[in-house]
Amino acid sequence: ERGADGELKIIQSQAASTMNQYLSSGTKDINASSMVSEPLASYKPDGTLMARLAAEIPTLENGGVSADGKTITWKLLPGVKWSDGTDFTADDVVFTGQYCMDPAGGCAQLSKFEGIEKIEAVDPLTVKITFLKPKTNPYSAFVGALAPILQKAQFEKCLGANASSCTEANFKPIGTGPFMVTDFKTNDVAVFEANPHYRDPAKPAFARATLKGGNDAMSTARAVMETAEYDYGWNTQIEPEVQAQMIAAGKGKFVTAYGGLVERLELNMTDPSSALPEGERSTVKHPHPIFSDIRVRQALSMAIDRSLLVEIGYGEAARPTCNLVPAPEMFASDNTGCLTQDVEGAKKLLDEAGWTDTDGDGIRDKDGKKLSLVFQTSVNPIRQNFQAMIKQWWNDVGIEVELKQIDPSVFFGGDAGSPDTFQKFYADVQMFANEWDGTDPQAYLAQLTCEKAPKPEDQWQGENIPRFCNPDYDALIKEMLTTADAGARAEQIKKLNDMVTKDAMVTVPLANRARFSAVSNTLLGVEMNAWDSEYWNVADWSRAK
Amino acid sequence: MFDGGKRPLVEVEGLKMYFPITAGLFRAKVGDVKAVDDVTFTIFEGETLGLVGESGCGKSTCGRAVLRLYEPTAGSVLIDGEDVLAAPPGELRALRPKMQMVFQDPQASLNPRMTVAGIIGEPLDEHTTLNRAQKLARIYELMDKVGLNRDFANRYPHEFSGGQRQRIGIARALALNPRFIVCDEPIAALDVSIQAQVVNLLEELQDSLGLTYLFISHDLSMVRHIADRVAVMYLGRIVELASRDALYEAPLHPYTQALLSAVPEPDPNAETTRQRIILKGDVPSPANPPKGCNFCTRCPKVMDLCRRVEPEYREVAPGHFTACHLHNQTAGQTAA
Amino acid sequence: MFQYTMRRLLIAIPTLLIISLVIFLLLEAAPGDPLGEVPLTVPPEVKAKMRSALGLDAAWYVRYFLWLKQMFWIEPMHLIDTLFGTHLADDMQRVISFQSRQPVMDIIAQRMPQTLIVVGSAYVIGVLIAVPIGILSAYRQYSWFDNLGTFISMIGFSVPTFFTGVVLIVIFAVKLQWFPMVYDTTLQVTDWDSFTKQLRQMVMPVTVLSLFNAAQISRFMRSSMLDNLGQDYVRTARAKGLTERVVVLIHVLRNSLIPVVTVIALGVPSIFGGAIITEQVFKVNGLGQQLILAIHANDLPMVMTLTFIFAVLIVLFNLIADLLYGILDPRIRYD
Amino acid sequence: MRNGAQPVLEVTNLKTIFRTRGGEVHAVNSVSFDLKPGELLGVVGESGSGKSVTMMSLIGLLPSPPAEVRDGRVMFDGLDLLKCTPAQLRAVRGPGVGFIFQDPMTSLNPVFTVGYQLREPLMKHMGMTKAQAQVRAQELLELVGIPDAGRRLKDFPHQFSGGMRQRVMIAIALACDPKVLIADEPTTALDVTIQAQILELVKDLRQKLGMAIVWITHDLGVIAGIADRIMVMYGGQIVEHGTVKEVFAKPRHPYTRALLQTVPSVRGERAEKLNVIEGQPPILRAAPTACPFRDRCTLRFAACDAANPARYAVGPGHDAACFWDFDTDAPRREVTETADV
Amino acid sequence: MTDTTAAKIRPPRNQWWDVWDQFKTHKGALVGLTIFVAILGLILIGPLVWHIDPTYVDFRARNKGFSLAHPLGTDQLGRDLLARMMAGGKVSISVGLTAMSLSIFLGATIGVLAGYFKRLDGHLMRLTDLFLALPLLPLLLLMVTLFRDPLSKGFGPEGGIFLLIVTAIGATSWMQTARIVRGEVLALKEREFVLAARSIGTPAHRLVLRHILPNVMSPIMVSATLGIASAIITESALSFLGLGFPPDFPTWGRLLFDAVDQIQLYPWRVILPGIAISLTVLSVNYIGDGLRDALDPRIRGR
Ligand SMILES: Nc1ncnc2c1ncn2[C@@H]1O[C@H](COP(=O)(O)OP(=O)(O)OP(=O)(O)O)[C@@H](O)[C@H]1O
Ligand SMILES: Nc1ncnc2c1ncn2[C@@H]1O[C@H](COP(=O)(O)OP(=O)(O)OP(=O)(O)O)[C@@H](O)[C@H]1O
Ligand SMILES: [Mg+2]
Ligand SMILES: [Mg+2]
Repeated sequence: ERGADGELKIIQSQAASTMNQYLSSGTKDINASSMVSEPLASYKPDGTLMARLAAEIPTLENGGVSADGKTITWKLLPGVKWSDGTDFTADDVVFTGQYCMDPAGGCAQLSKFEGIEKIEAVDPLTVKITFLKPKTNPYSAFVGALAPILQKAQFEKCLGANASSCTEANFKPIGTGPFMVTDFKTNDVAVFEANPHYRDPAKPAFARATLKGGNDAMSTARAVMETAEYDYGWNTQIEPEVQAQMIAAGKGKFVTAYGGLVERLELNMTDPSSALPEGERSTVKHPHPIFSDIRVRQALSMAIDRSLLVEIGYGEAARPTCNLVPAPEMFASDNTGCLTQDVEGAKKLLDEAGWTDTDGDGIRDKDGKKLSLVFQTSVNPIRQNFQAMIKQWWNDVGIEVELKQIDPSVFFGGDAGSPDTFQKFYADVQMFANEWDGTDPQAYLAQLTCEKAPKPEDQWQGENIPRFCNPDYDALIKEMLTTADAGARAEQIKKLNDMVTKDAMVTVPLANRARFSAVSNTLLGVEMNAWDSEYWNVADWSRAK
Repeated sequence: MFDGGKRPLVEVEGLKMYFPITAGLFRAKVGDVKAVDDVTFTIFEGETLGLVGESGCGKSTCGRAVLRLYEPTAGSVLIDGEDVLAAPPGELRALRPKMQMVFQDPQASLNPRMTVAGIIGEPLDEHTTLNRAQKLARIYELMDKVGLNRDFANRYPHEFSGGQRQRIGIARALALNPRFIVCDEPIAALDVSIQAQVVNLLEELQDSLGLTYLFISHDLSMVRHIADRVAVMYLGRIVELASRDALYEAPLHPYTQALLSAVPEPDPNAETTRQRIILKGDVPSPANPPKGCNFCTRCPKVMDLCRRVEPEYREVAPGHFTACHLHNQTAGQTAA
Repeated sequence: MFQYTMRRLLIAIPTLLIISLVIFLLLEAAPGDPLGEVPLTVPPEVKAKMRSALGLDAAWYVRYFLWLKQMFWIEPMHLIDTLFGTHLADDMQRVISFQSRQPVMDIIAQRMPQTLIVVGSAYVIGVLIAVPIGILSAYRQYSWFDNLGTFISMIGFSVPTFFTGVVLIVIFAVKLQWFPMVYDTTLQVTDWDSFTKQLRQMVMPVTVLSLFNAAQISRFMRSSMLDNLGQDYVRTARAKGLTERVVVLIHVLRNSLIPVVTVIALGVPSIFGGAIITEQVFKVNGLGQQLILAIHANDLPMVMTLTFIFAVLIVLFNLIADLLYGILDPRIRYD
Repeated sequence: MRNGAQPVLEVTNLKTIFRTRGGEVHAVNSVSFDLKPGELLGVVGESGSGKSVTMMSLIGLLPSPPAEVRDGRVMFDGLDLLKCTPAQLRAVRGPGVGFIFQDPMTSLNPVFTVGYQLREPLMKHMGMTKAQAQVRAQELLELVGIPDAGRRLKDFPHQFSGGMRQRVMIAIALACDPKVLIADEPTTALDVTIQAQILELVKDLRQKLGMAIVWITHDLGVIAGIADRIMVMYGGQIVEHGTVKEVFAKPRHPYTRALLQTVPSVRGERAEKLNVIEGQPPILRAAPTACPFRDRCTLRFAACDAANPARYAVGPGHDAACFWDFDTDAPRREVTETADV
Repeated sequence: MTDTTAAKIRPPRNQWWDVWDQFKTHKGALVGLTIFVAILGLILIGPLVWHIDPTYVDFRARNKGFSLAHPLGTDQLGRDLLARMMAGGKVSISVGLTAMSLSIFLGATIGVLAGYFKRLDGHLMRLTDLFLALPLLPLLLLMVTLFRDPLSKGFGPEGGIFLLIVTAIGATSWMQTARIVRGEVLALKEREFVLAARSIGTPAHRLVLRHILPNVMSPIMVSATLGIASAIITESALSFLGLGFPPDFPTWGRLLFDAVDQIQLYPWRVILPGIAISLTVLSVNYIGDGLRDALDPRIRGR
């Protein structure tokens, strides 16, 4: 029964800064607004699609997707109302497309609307999307928590350049979801009430919800697991031992869901030496003097004990992996060769590569040059532990390592003026984690083509961070763009994955990180989802009696 | 006595020292504290000029301005023929050895963190090129001269009694063989039984070294003892200046008369019979002196004239100067 | 006094202008981009448009003067509008946060209450604890009480608040479950129940902060009391046959409070600055936390405005401290 | 006539020490004296001779620690002040014994108005209401000769000149009509003209109020003018005591003699050279076992090192603590006799 | 009489001996000094005896309690805590000492100049006010972001950040000292011995060095001891805000901060650095108390 269970209290390790996903890519904000706004379809925990505001998922079979792959037609669920009581219609969907595709709007989810020619309302309950080119994966716009529908009436005045200054709308969007915002304090707290017009009259079970921003994972976890002040704690990535201690408190449990998030090392294939002139550092003009030899790269990977890394760093929140694309199941390669540490093998490979310790200082050298690496990552306690451990292992095989930590806002900030961004990669090795949106990693893998290597000409905005370049790989990516068959696509993905990891070792996957959150024992109905918002089924959550 | 035969060493002419008073939004100058207002006197070589007056009347300021430790507002000071007030900084420094000062508070005038040797040696460091041994010899010589045990050279000021400290201050002043010393209440902070020691020392030194003193004090009996001529200050001005005997036996200015009569005498018989002139009220502020004669607010013999016209400072008898309307006629007569 | 105040205020104007310029230039010089958070998928042209929408393509001095105008002209007018329902500033651009695109002043107004309540009451309580402790330890100098007080205040001084905060949380929120560890900023005090709730959630952050404040102020109080206990007028008061209570609590205290009150006044701006660390630990999410967030997000208008307000408060309370000194101490005349 | 009266204050064998880091300081040693009603007792002695400490010991005004009154008896109004409870003592301070301190600049509380500080003892000891106290305070200020008293009650001490502050101090001390007024160097910090004003005032007040006064000073001249009896202190002891006329005419202690000779005069003969008491005052590290003045004394002989001289009577109401007999210009007989034993 | 001519002339004695004599009589200060010297000894000599590298990761010895091999146990990576405490102490105390020296140097210089030279007073005090009104945290943050790189290039990552932190703390904490010193100098300037020196013709710079500076030593010393403490604490607060030393670089503040999460599991990991900081701060403060007494000639004179 709606509203019977009182208040739902959620704490997030980061507070939401807006309720409009289109203006933010932060998961904190996406989670928050998913309580209010809904897409046409969303992903289930297993990665498959489920209809939400759509009556059904359009497919080739039911004619929703045209045979040439150039259109997709969504039938909307009838009788859906906005939380202000007005009807939800195809116009709202069309408007949302217009809103995000406005070139002046700075829509954060623009990529979801890539390749769309037009969106039109066929009738009040039918929306047709036409693509410029045939699309192998047409489920992008209006699918998933990143691309929900906005109410036209509310956002009409917020098109283009006005988008970000529509604070009232951005902070209190009218949605079709189970809750509606009553109070929003940016970067602090959002307060919700059950949507009186929600389509299922029995849901949500909670009358109110609060979404508080904590400031760190530790206290977020503690507020759920130890003091039980909160029912749900988003992103409680804490040390494994502390995890165990909190579980022992018996007030809640941790839930995990594995998506594509992989913590990995990236090896710079170009020379980051500061001796090079600015503008040529870390560009394809100069291949890396050490990593050009694949045996060195392999040795680096072999020296690492991934299970120990995970045990110490993540505990239940990650598992060792050798893949760049570890999930969903159908795309994951069966690559497990890296999981056992092989120190001797690593040493042998380095010997073979000609790196030997000639002067007896414990560090290998070749042609008078020491085997010495700069290893950078963002400031983050777990990453620093990883750095220390990896440094130790590499030291053990005779490699000197200098560690460097960079403030995350700088490291990931993308500022072309800063020497410390991960794109500039002014280091030999760097560590970070990345994943893709939705379930299909095609675009993600396409980032590693030769021409996507970051370079000064385009403000270092490329995504091919290791500057990997293999014509075969690029060819396979092209081929994939025209492959529609699911089975074949899966094979191609596995192949691409192996090419960058096992074969080339430019990306050294370490661990597949899970979404890791804390749930109080009194909260029922939580189903972790790695492909959508964690609150995707918040309408079904209820309080244990 | 000290008539024209002696050579004037210090000639002070129209010395004024005003401290500005600021007020208002932009700290504009709205007036002056006339600490020393148009003071003229001469000190002859080898003599002691006593300068007496109540607290705050400008004695110290006058002494300091003479040595140009303050930058006076107006006037001229000739010491041994050289104009101290006009000298540029470099020359002034060269003039310093000639004129020295002994301060009121022997505790405060010695740097608590320097040894006696350091304190006495400082002027030597500044103005001579003696080597260590010579310097030490000179320091010992000075200590002997002022009656300090040589053992004390490495002690700190706090380890001495007040009288001994004042000796250190005197030794410092003597280090450069000055001709002229301003003694700014050198005994005021000392105990009665010790005052005499210091005064005797100063007298001995004057005799042996031919020093010239400006002896500032508010202790009239001590001034009577040490000074050859005495100047009385009131509110920034000299109201009377005369030879010691003339001043103590026949003071002309009502203020001097009151001052002298107020000094108690350690003789019970005399005390019971003595008639005091009790002045009423307090000294006006030098920032806002009364119109006319400065002393008109407290003067027992005040006349109407006094409140309007400032009396002229003039010689009413040979070597006897005063600024009082009561003595104007006589002055006029002698002048005529 | 009035003239003195006016003069100080006049001097404050250029000082504050220089401060604002210094802050602005520093922020300008700092690397980092307000669009840093915009996803990499957004094409450069769009980014350029967003940049110009933020006014970032103008020269720095243009933006500086714009900020000055917004801060000193539009914002006050807006305030008048909201107070009196006029429409002076209707179409004028207020100072807008890059981060949330909300008027900076609105965010500040939103966060001010929790900061004032928590940090402010911690300050008041700190002072209330510190004064008696200072008095007693000076009166009984070198007694066990004094030594203990010295020791504790030094500890309070030397232990970071993030440590004390967590210790309190572990003991009182986790183990004993007496107080909540997360501060609820949405709580409205309407009845007794919500009042006790508010009290409960304030206990820990306020304790941490007031201990820290008390440690400092009690030191000042003590030394000021010691200075005055040795004064001659104390002997006079005793010679009049007054009781020790009157001597210490009226004669000495009144004098000792003069410097302490000014120290206390000087500390007031720090209330508005928020206690960054304590706010983080207890999730008070007040102005201190906002400042940190804004700095990390390169939210120039927010940082600029917050720091400037802070500077104004410091200058203001410096003046207030001086004036208080003049009021409390009849010997001081400002003119 | 005064000799017959019962003393209001009788001090016997007072000993006060200070505990300092360097050890004990015996500031006051076996001091005995008395004070008759309406009498003015002058106390002189050089700095550090224990004048202030003696007087403050009487009514417990010394800070303790470091001060400690070791021994003695202070009879006031049939009460031994040294054995009083703090409350009894407080009742004596003010109505019993008034105190004027040396430094008028610091002895008044700078943050309270003069009126407040005057009313305080009135309300505490005389049971007056605020309004009554106000009236009385004004009278007191008028009594000590401050013009426009009613208005000046609202002023703060810093608005008064040094002389006027000292008058305020006197007014405070007089507020409760004390039987005994102790004035600790009340004019030392003042100029001669102001000092003359205050002396006149005190003479005046004495006539009007008839209280007994102890007047501490360095200045023999002051004593000569106003005191009935004089007490000379040296090294924490009373070395000579007698009527003013006697002592000034026939000083019977070498210290008193030297003191009288060191002071130059504004009127009498001008000495060519001032007499000097050479040497330093004694450091009072231990209770004295010998004459404290012996190191500076020109008449020193063996007995001076052997014992601390008692106060020998040398004339009517005149005694001196010296082994030398100035009448015969030889050591006292008592000394030679005991030395024989 | 008083002269004891028999005694030989005392050899010139450095006034610091007198200071020490007085200092010795202050019990608290003596205890503080002992503790501080012990801490310094541990930090400086300790690593010569205890050879374990504070960054050495020993996977077999993770999360060990107190043992002979690891007297203070190990952390979650098996790094020896004793070694880390010693290394951390070296950094924390050097930060404290250097930042304090810088702030004292700035504060004393500006205070003396402002107090002594009337012409400079207004300007310097305005500058002090300006610094006082500048919000500290953004300033620190900006300094860190602006200069971290150039400095790391020049002095290595640790050296660079060390310089940066020390400068940042030093440059933002001198104002109090400057004010106190200025006040003292203003009063001192009116003292007669300064006038005496001027009457000798001592030039300004020597006057400042010889007469003014030694006499403002006591307040400077007091600010100095407080400065060490607050610099150590500021460094730990910076660590908390992610602005301090690199996270793998041990300092006491960082060790404390890192261990706070495990306070329930391994309380000693929090308590040990906490105690180290508190002990240092306490001992330095007591030393400061003693020094103040010892440097005050009035007290020393007794
Ligand atoms: N630096 C100054 N600024 C303003 N006024 C000053 C200054 N120095 C002295 N005065 C004023 O000048 C007047 C004369 O002061 P001065 O010190 O010369 O008096 P004095 O006769 O030496 O008094 P005392 O006997 O107390 O030493 C006083 O009113 C004093 O307040
Ligand atoms: N608080 C104290 N601690 C230690 N010794 C003290 C203290 N107060 C006074 N004394 C000592 O007691 C002795 C007597 O001091 P007292 O103040 O009575 O002298 P005095 O005769 O009043 O001198 P003055 O004329 O300077 O006032 C001195 O030797 C002094 O050093
Ligand atoms: Mg003077
Ligand atoms: Mg005394």
